[in-house]
Amino acid sequence: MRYTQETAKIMSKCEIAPGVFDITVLSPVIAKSARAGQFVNVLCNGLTLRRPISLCGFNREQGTLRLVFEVRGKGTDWLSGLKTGDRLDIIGPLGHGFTLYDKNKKAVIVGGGIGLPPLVVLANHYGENATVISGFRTSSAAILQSDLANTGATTILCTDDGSAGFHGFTTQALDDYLINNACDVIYTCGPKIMMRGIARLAQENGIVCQVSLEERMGCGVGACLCCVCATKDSKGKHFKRVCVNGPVFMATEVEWND
Amino acid sequence: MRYTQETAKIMSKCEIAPGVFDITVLSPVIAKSARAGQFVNVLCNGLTLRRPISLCGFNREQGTLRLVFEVRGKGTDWLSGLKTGDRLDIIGPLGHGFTLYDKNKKAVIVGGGIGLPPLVVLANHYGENATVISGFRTSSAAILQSDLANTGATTILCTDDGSAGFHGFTTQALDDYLINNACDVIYTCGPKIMMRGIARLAQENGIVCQVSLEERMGCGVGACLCCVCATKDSKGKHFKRVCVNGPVFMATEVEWND
Amino acid sequence: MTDMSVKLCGVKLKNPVIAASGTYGYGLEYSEFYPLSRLGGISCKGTTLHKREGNPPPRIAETPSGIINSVGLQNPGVDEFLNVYLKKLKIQDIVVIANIAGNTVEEYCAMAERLQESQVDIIELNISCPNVKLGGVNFGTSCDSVAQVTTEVKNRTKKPVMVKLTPNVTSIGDIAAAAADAGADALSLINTLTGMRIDIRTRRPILRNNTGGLSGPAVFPIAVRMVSEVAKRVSIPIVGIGGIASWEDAAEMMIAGANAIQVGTANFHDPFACVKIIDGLKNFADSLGLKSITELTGTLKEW
Amino acid sequence: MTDMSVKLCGVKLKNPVIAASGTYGYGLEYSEFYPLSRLGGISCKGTTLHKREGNPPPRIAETPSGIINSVGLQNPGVDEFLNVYLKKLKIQDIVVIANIAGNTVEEYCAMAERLQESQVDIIELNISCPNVKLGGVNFGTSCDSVAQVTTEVKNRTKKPVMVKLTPNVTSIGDIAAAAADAGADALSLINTLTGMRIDIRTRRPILRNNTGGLSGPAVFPIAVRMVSEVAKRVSIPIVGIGGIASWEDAAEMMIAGANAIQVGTANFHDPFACVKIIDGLKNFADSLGLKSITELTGTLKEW
Ligand SMILES: Cc1cc2nc3c(=O)[nH]c(=O)nc-3n(C[C@H](O)[C@H](O)[C@H](O)COP(=O)(O)OP(=O)(O)OC[C@H]3O[C@@H](n4cnc5c(N)ncnc54)[C@H](O)[C@@H]3O)c2cc1C
Ligand SMILES: Cc1cc2nc3c(=O)[nH]c(=O)nc-3n(C[C@H](O)[C@H](O)[C@H](O)COP(=O)(O)OP(=O)(O)OC[C@H]3O[C@@H](n4cnc5c(N)ncnc54)[C@H](O)[C@@H]3O)c2cc1C
Ligand SMILES: Cc1cc2nc3c(=O)[nH]c(=O)nc-3n(C[C@H](O)[C@H](O)[C@H](O)COP(=O)(O)O)c2cc1C
Ligand SMILES: Cc1cc2nc3c(=O)[nH]c(=O)nc-3n(C[C@H](O)[C@H](O)[C@H](O)COP(=O)(O)O)c2cc1C
Ligand code: FES
Ligand code: FES
Repeated sequence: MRYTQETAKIMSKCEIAPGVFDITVLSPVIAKSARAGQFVNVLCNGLTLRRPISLCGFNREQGTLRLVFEVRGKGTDWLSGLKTGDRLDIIGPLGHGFTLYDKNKKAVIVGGGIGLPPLVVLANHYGENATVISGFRTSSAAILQSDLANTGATTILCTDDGSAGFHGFTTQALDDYLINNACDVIYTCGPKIMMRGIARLAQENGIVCQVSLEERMGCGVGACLCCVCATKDSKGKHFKRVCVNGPVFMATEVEWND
Repeated sequence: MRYTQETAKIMSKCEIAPGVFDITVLSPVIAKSARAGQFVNVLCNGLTLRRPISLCGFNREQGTLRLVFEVRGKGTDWLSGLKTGDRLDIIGPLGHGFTLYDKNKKAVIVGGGIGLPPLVVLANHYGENATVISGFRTSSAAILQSDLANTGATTILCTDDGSAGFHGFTTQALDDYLINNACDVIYTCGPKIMMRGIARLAQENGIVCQVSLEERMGCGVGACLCCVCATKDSKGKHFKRVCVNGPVFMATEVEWND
Repeated sequence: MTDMSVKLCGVKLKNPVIAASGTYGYGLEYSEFYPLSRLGGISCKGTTLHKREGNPPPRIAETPSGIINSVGLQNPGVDEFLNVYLKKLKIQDIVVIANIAGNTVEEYCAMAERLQESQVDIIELNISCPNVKLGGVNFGTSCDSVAQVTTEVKNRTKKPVMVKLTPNVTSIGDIAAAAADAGADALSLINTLTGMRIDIRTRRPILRNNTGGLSGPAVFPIAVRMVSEVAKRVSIPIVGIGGIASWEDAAEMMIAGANAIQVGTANFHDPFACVKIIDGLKNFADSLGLKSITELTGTLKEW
Repeated sequence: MTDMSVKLCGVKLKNPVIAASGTYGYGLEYSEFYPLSRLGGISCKGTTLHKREGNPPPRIAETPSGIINSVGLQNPGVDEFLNVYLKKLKIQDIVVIANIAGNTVEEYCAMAERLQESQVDIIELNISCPNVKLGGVNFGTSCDSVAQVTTEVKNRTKKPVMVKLTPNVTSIGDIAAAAADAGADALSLINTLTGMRIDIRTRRPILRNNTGGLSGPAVFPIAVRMVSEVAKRVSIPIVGIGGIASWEDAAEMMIAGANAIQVGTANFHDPFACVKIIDGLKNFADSLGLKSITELTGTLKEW
């Protein structure tokens, strides 16, 4: 049985930026087999569909999962109201996560806004060989910067309004970075328009790039074909399921113009 | 504005018999104008329709309402899970309550099971001139007996299985009682079949009888005509609204054979 | 500051929010919560030529995000409506829509004539109530009968006639077009979808009438789809009804093509639903910088 | 101990709970939660003669107590279904229903012939999918076309044929009778109701296909009503579908007239929905002292 349903107890909860919450839940079975880039599907009170949330971290020994989410609508709003000790019905671990290479490879990790959480696990893996470029609207929206720094990774903070760090988009920052630095692999998660820009830069520079996509989901396990994204290969365009074929795809596989 | 919507804080809560809960809520505006036999309509999480619950008591000075309810389905189950300090969305005071006569009149008050709560207010009014006959399946289901005794009323407890008090139905107990005792008015609330029996006894003995009916409700305020019960008068059969024409009706007005 | 008023077949409503027929009585009960003058209008309880006692109880049951009802048009008849209730309503500065239902075309016509001289602002032809045996829903399910009753009623009255459509049909667009072609001044939709609930202990339908009409948030996506479908077929005003419970729902319905909306079941859930929707819509429209709330109507951008 | 098995047009199911087409793929994903052999059966994803890519995303949106979807029959085509998926399923001791959809009567027939020699137990004619342009829902909305496609398919195969009905019709009873008269071995209902949701910020439909099919608890009262209506019209077995999320719902549907039931959207909410429903039904039937679960079917006592 690859998938598990667990009633996970909330061990800690805090608001790390306005409207962004960081919770740790006890979910030993899922934690045991979780991998970078995977997600869980969370049941929210009164709603028919579960909400997919990426693993921002997992601790096999302690049996915990870390979830960082932004309040966007009814489901995440309800989630944000839970307290330590409350229980959450989750299924997981879901999805095909990031492909990790040798730790000595130079990885550039580019995250935008609430796309950052799944990337923390990558920074952990590559440590000092990772450079994390993260972009936010403004300084107060910035999250997870110390978590990233603690992995030993180099962090480059960008803000759209220049209120902190580099004044501009992550694509510009990546462009600048690649001029003077070696890079073996790029990982990205964030708004689609950003990922498309990152994917283009990766291609121009001939660097492997993995992107983590989002799509509205039904089952979350591959059965319903609701969550597809357009991909392409030599035979043409295909719809693949974000929940099992992804959420992580090779950037070159994604049909960005859809 | 006769009706008020209040977000009432739960001041106390306890389980007074298995599956029967007694809560006091702070609802000063409703408490101010509440009268015996009226009810409030309670919003339950996730449900479209409110649930009608009778006032088991109200305290104008403290601005509180007392609600006693039994878990019967989704709504009451949710209610039973609330804690002191939680808030409840209620509208009220609703309905046409009991007509009270002079305190010196001899009142017999007959309640069955979860029909008892609204009758406590009557016992309070008539005090030593009240006799309360209450019936339950079994002794462990008995509720509100000390509340009733504290009003000064004489209490006659009946159980269907004889596990406490009189072994038999409240109708028998009333029948016996009326042989040797004076009675000016009878009030009753409980299962329809019981109220029908009480109404018949009242009629046979020529005693005024007020009954508190239940029906599934939509609006609770008289607008939707969902909650009707069959009544009769010289002109024939009519459907009247339990929520505004009742819940209290004269027993003679009710079309029992419907 | 957005102008919230809308015109519905020549009648000016303060705002596009109307209380839906059958859920709001004659408004008097809800005037114990807030002044009725806050509303854009009220569609009164379905009225028949003669007094009706309606169906036996239970008349209502809860369903997931909805309810089913089988009131069956209990009402005091058109005369008492005019003499007692319309008078009480008309002193409250509110647009009044008379919702009428008949067993025959003649009954509809007789009522329309009776209303002609009244202070009623709009006549809503309820050809879609599923809870009466004769006529009722049958009128609403065929293009021919819809056209016929619409034409006949239009011939008997100068009041604007709004035809209320049932969703229990294969093609709501065809029915809508039939009503519009027959001269309807506006359309309102949807009425309830026929449903049933059963008590698994007793194995009896919960409603004494066996079936009832489904309303409430559960039907909202169906209503939005039907309104958008009808908006493509007709050019007369549309009043969107069905499951609207928040200002967001109201906005969605207007974007789909509604000129005004009605709120029914939501009143049971929250007696202040109508006023909350009005206030929410106003804030939304203000924040968008709309001159008039009518700018929302039919702005749907289909893919 | 109640015997939970039921017979559906000659095929024995362990219990009356079938996973609904399109919500359960070919079962392989859910076999990562529990063994598929627990189920009464599985209705596979709608299959077409040729591979289909389906509609562009987004394909799903949440609605009150429901969802709308516009997958549009993405599937690998009947050959791959037979060669790859049916094989994997058949080693798991489970009754397999092939749900087939065509653009033309000929396509339905060609698929039925292809399935004739396969290990498929029952063919479910999906004449009601609202998400394809050609054919699809159109077949399901007229008595004539329902009768025609049923007759033709029956002529090409000896497998039992179950016709799946759309609720988007004026009279489900008439359509059901047409299918039964044309030789259907069983009926399954309901498929989804056409609905729409709009993003009020962008004013675009949430689904890229604009409209989608509504399913989930919201539609349950409509499904129960339709099943009870159809049960009065036909004497062939009925599979009740629509909004079933608990064993109580399953029992209600059976009482209304269903011989078996399908569970769709509830799988998304709770991957263990089917097995919880099976266990709950079993306990209920045991507590009632039923010899066979079939004793529930059609025991509705109308008022
Ligand atoms: C694989 C994956 C991983 C994700 N990881 C995270 C994460 O770690 N942190 C985080 O904050 N968010 C994450 N998201 C986005 C998150 O799922 C949505 O923000 C959330 O579903 C919104 O639900 P809601 O009820 O608050 O919003 P509503 O808008 O009310 O949701 C309505 C429906 O749309 C769906 N939906 C809305 N937005 C999205 C979206 N962006 N992607 C997919 N479905 C959506 C919901 O699931 C729901 O079905 C992830 C999404 C996916 C697909
Ligand atoms: C005027 C009035 C006063 C009442 N006072 C009390 C009280 O003081 N204490 C108490 O325990 N109960 C009281 N009841 C009954 C109480 O309203 C129901 O037990 C409750 O609504 C059940 O809701 P549920 O969600 O738990 O059950 P469900 O069966 O899930 O409810 C489904 C629907 O049926 C309605 N319903 C179910 N049973 C009844 C019923 N007996 N009467 C009316 N509607 C019903 C519900 O309101 C809801 O709309 C009163 C009912 C009425 C009409
Ligand atoms: C209890 C009740 C009674 C109704 N009576 C009528 C009626 O008399 N005439 C009518 O046209 N519609 C009637 N309706 C339908 C509503 O006006 C409305 O079309 C429907 O409920 C859908 O809207 P909603 O989901 O906002 O309730 C009634 C609905 C309910 C719930
Ligand atoms: C995502 C999704 C895909 C579906 N695909 C099919 C299909 O391919 N063929 C079919 O006959 N029905 C299909 N259906 C309809 C379901 O089988 C079922 O009839 C409907 O969803 C109602 O049941 P439910 O409320 O339990 O989901 C689909 C439903 C959903 C939600
Ligand atoms: S969500 Fe069902 S296949 Fe991905
Ligand atoms: S509940 Fe609406 S009239 Fe009584």
